[in-house]
Amino acid sequence: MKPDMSVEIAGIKLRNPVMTASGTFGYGKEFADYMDLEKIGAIITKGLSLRPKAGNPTPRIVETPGGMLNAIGLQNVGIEAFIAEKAPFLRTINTPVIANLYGNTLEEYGELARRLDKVQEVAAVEVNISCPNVKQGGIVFGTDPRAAAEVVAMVREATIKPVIVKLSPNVTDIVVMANACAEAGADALSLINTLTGMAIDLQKRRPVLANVTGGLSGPAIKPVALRMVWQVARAVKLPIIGIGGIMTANDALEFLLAGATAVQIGTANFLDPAAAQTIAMEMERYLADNGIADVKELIGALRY
Amino acid sequence: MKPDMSVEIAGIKLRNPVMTASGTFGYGKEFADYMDLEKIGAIITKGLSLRPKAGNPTPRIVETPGGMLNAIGLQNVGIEAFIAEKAPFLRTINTPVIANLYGNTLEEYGELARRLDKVQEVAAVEVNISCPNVKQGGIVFGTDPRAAAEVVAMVREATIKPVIVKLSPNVTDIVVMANACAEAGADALSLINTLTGMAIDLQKRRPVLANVTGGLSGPAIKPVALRMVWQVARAVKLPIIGIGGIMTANDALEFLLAGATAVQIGTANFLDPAAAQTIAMEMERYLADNGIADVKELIGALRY
Amino acid sequence: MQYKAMVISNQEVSSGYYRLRMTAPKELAEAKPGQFVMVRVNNSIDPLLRRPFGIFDVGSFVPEYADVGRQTYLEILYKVVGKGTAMLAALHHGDHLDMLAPLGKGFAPGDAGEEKILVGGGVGLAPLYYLAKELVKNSRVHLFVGGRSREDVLCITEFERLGVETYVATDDGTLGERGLVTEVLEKQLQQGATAKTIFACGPYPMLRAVAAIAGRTRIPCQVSLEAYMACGVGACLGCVMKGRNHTEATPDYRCVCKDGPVFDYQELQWD
Amino acid sequence: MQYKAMVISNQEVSSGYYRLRMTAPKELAEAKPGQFVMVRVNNSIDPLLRRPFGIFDVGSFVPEYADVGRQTYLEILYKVVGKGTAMLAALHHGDHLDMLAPLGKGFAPGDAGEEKILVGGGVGLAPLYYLAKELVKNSRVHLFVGGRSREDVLCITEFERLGVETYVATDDGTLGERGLVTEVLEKQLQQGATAKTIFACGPYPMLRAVAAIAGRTRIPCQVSLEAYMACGVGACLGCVMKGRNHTEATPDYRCVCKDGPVFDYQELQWD
Ligand SMILES: Cc1cc2nc3c(=O)[nH]c(=O)nc-3n(C[C@H](O)[C@H](O)[C@H](O)COP(=O)(O)OP(=O)(O)OC[C@H]3O[C@@H](n4cnc5c(N)ncnc54)[C@H](O)[C@@H]3O)c2cc1C
Ligand SMILES: Cc1cc2nc3c(=O)[nH]c(=O)nc-3n(C[C@H](O)[C@H](O)[C@H](O)COP(=O)(O)OP(=O)(O)OC[C@H]3O[C@@H](n4cnc5c(N)ncnc54)[C@H](O)[C@@H]3O)c2cc1C
Ligand SMILES: Cc1cc2nc3c(=O)[nH]c(=O)nc-3n(C[C@H](O)[C@H](O)[C@H](O)COP(=O)(O)O)c2cc1C
Ligand SMILES: Cc1cc2nc3c(=O)[nH]c(=O)nc-3n(C[C@H](O)[C@H](O)[C@H](O)COP(=O)(O)O)c2cc1C
Ligand code: FES
Ligand code: FES
Repeated sequence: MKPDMSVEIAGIKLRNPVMTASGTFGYGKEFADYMDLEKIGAIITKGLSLRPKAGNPTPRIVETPGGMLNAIGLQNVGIEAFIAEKAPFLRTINTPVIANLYGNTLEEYGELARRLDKVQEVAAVEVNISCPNVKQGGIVFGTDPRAAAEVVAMVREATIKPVIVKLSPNVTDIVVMANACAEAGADALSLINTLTGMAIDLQKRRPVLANVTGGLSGPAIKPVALRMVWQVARAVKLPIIGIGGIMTANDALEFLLAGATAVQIGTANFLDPAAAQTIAMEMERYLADNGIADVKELIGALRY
Repeated sequence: MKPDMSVEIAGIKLRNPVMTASGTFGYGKEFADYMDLEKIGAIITKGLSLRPKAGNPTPRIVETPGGMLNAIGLQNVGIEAFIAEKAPFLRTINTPVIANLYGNTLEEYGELARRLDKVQEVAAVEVNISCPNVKQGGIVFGTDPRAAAEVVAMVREATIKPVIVKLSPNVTDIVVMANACAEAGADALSLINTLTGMAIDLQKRRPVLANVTGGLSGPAIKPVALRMVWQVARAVKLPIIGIGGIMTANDALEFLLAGATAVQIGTANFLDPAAAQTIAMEMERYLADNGIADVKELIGALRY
Repeated sequence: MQYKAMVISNQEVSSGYYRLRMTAPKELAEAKPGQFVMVRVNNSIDPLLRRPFGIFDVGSFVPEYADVGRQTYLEILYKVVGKGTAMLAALHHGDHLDMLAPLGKGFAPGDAGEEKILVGGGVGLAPLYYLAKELVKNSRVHLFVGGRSREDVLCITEFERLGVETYVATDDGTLGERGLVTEVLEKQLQQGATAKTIFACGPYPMLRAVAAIAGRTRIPCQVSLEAYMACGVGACLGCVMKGRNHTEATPDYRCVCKDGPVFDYQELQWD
Repeated sequence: MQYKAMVISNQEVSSGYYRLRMTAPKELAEAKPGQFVMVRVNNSIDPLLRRPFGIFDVGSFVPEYADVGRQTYLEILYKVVGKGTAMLAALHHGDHLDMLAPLGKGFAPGDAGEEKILVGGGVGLAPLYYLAKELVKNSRVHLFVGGRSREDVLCITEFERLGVETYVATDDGTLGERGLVTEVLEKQLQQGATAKTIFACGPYPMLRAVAAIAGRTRIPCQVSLEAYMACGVGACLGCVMKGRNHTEATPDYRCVCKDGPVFDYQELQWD
């Protein structure tokens, strides 16, 4: 018997729990030659800002042990170009699309959500709060519970679409952040974004990245991500999307056990452009092989 | 010409900048068959507590991508047995020994430092503040700047030996922690301790570690460690000992460029019991090959 | 000691089980049965940690490849279970491995002349072969060996060639008796088999059952344990087992790598 | 497309430089000169990312190992510089690789009949061979090739066998003229050499110098760039270069992987 792979996040029905993580899957189309975009649960767009963003100078990426650093600097086409040029392709695909939002001020977040509110192709918004708050001296929204709550409340008011908040792991207590976002009206939480890291070119005596620091992703961060998902799942009632170093179906299933309702595949898309589809397929095979009728049985099923 | 490899940390002269990290090198003797303990800069002991500590149930360690998790739970012989049974061997070795201290209350830290104050073999203390504060509901000393400062002040008062404070990376702002410790009288800072992580056994649906979560170490965390060393070096005037994922001489030299005066080798000792000596040797070779007369030229020499 | 070994041969002896023979410095000829090695599978960080394996055999040979006289070899018998062992299985003659060996404490062979019983489960057989080679010099040796299925019962012929009397049990009955090896052992002991020492190596539940039998029959018994290991030299404290009198207040943990892997069963707390 | 390739051969052609020939699906016969591949060096996480290489050659062969008729092969020419390329160098006939190919935009060959100039620095020569094979069908082709030393000047004979006229420069004068290849190019152009298009691949400083020459001489010029890459398909935005009119306020970044790796030199901002 075919296992039931469907899950629901904040009212969005997904055919399976596998989404692609923001910034690692372009606007979806880039991967259409390599996989069937209708075999995964959802597509998250590259982070969108109000105006087109240039991003950082290069080098922007560097490999690290078991991971990579990126300092793309959120280069993106901007919300209007997204709606005009990227959304039409996504409309042709029968897979929910979630828009990842990036603002430099509270108001920008609100404005972004408002502009998307009427855009049918977008099933939900995912609010990236790992952004420097330019009005408050560049302190990152996602490391201060009050600032995070304000962003969430602002977006919550601006749209009737489900609001997913993507948490930064660069905090002392992820549960405090999660609670702040939950109370401010988030419908779901996704975690984790990248850990801040750095790489140095010994011979040149310079940071490898033009931006000096960047975000660490890939298998290296999986233990941290799994821990945070587990902590938040125990403390907060919202559905959770687990992210961080997922390379295989087993990895994804571990995040479900820890309490995630769905997962996102990031860096793995670079190693294998069909990774998300393969992981979804192999999760299904694992369930079939182990006589598990419904993937939802695994959510939070960790015994400890 | 032989490069000058010596450095000084808080008044302790080291023949070279390579130390062994607490908990990964036993009490030194365990490695005597595999390397020359007099070819490295210093030996840091396993974390010592007032009374012998049982530590956590097993499994206590698990491999993760590019790293490992440990939840040893600070099993150790206790300060008295250390002085009576372990210190005598260390006395026979002409390499500075630094005692890593672990307390569950403010008072325990003070008491530990006092007991060591007269122990000649111990050149300095390294205060591990990644410990749960049992009097304050288990909140970790090292994630709260005020609690950390209290520990440091307490130890500072209890000993005339140099006080090195070892910082936890599980915080929003490592610079705040570093400053708090500096102001409270630390002579040097070592960073980073392990990142909190978790691993799951999918088939058993259980955490792999009996303790559920553990500390992530190894190459996976190097980018995070390097970033934190760089941040602290720019902000705080104290000498820094860089720790985290150092496997090679190149890794160690990168930490020096980022601002560390010395480094500690942890997980690498498990892969190669002669790692610390080899790294020290190859650092020297790098300097010779590149015409660098003094390793101190590299400290903080990063251009950005 | 730490040394570089060269692979001499690496043969699949049963489905998923390999015997890997490699060169060793002459000091290894002194390795005791029950001691183990830590193998660095490759120089990459994947896998990161060394892998522990019992010493299956040590001997000497005259190499074809050089005019160097007799050389020492060391052999391990391993089962492919994960990434590290899969990588080992891909090694060929001439490949190199970084080794730590010999590690830990071995078996105490006991008095000459007295009868010995070996109990091995699956790949737990590995260290018993090197032990048997020692014991047969002075004693009659019985081997009780268990496995899930016939492919999991290894190297019986090698033991028999040493003159060891073997009793086999498999879970599915495809070889020897159907059932647990400890059941066969218990039956033989009830039927009057006598022995002065039991040496056991295998999965924890098997060892616990053997320890219980030893307790009931009062036959001295040494067990060889497995544990997740990082350092292999007693430094990380990752591999500990509870000693007999261990309590939270009076901790008594033993390192499998340093105090073991072989323990008198009475030294340990069995749970 | 994504496919599994089998290594046919992997030969060291000069100290530290290898030619790796592997099987390819027939679609690869349509790959354009200047396009590239992303190779997954192994299935471990070390190294994590794929490695990009230009297409050195594509052709067909009749395999010995099976009765399957003509098969397509694809060849890369690579220099061992780090971990990934060192692992590639250890591959043997019969090993498998996971490939993404063909990627990016290739060279625009320009009009038939007109003279062409190729400029290659070190391993930047790689994509020029496949290009030369195309160009010589309809054009006279000149190759200017530079390297640090004689070992860094590769595959000249192969180019000459195509009828390409070659000019060599090395930094240390061990082969051809001593100096930069761009100096030799400039001298030849001053001495009246004519060409309708320059195609260049090599280190950034060389390309910048070639672009400057193209600007001065007004000869059309295409350059093939390198950049750190993660995805190779235009998704991660890791590999970008500034377009000619790029400013912070009006960003105009081009992906080397998707919009390139070949660009008209006038499309780019050179710094
Ligand atoms: C003292 C000792 C002697 C051993 N002797 C043998 C032997 O002779 N033959 C044999 O086939 N196996 C033996 N083992 C078990 C062997 O070490 C593991 O099967 C092997 O480490 C698995 O590695 P892997 O990468 O294939 O598996 P993975 O599951 O990928 O390994 C992941 C991690 O878990 C550890 N691990 C997994 N299984 C075990 C285990 N059973 N015991 C300890 N650590 C484990 C690995 O070392 C590694 O750190 C012995 C173990 C110990 C402690
Ligand atoms: C479009 C393109 C075509 C290329 N064609 C060739 C070719 O035909 N032959 C050849 O020998 N080399 C070519 N290169 C360079 C080649 O990709 C690198 O030499 C190779 O990735 C180095 O990998 P490594 O693991 O050995 O080195 P490491 O230094 O260990 O690599 C570390 C990381 O840096 C990246 N990196 C290192 N050097 C380069 C570089 N020069 N360009 C891009 N990324 C780099 C690696 O991909 C990896 O992510 C090309 C690069 C690009 C972008
Ligand atoms: C190249 C790159 C670009 C990214 N861009 C974004 C982004 O625009 N918005 C965002 O919320 N996260 C972004 N991320 C973070 C990922 O969505 C994901 O949270 C992170 O990479 C961890 O998952 P992984 O380990 O599976 O890659 C980016 C990650 C990478 C590697
Ligand atoms: C098994 C193990 C035990 C450790 N025990 C201690 C300890 O007792 N006290 C302490 O301050 N740090 C302890 N650490 C942390 C290390 O000293 C070091 O900070 C950390 O492992 C990061 O360095 P690495 O990546 O080089 O291992 C331990 C680490 C490991 C792996
Ligand atoms: S493996 Fe480290 S103490 Fe035993
Ligand atoms: S490599 Fe990812 S966009 Fe070019």
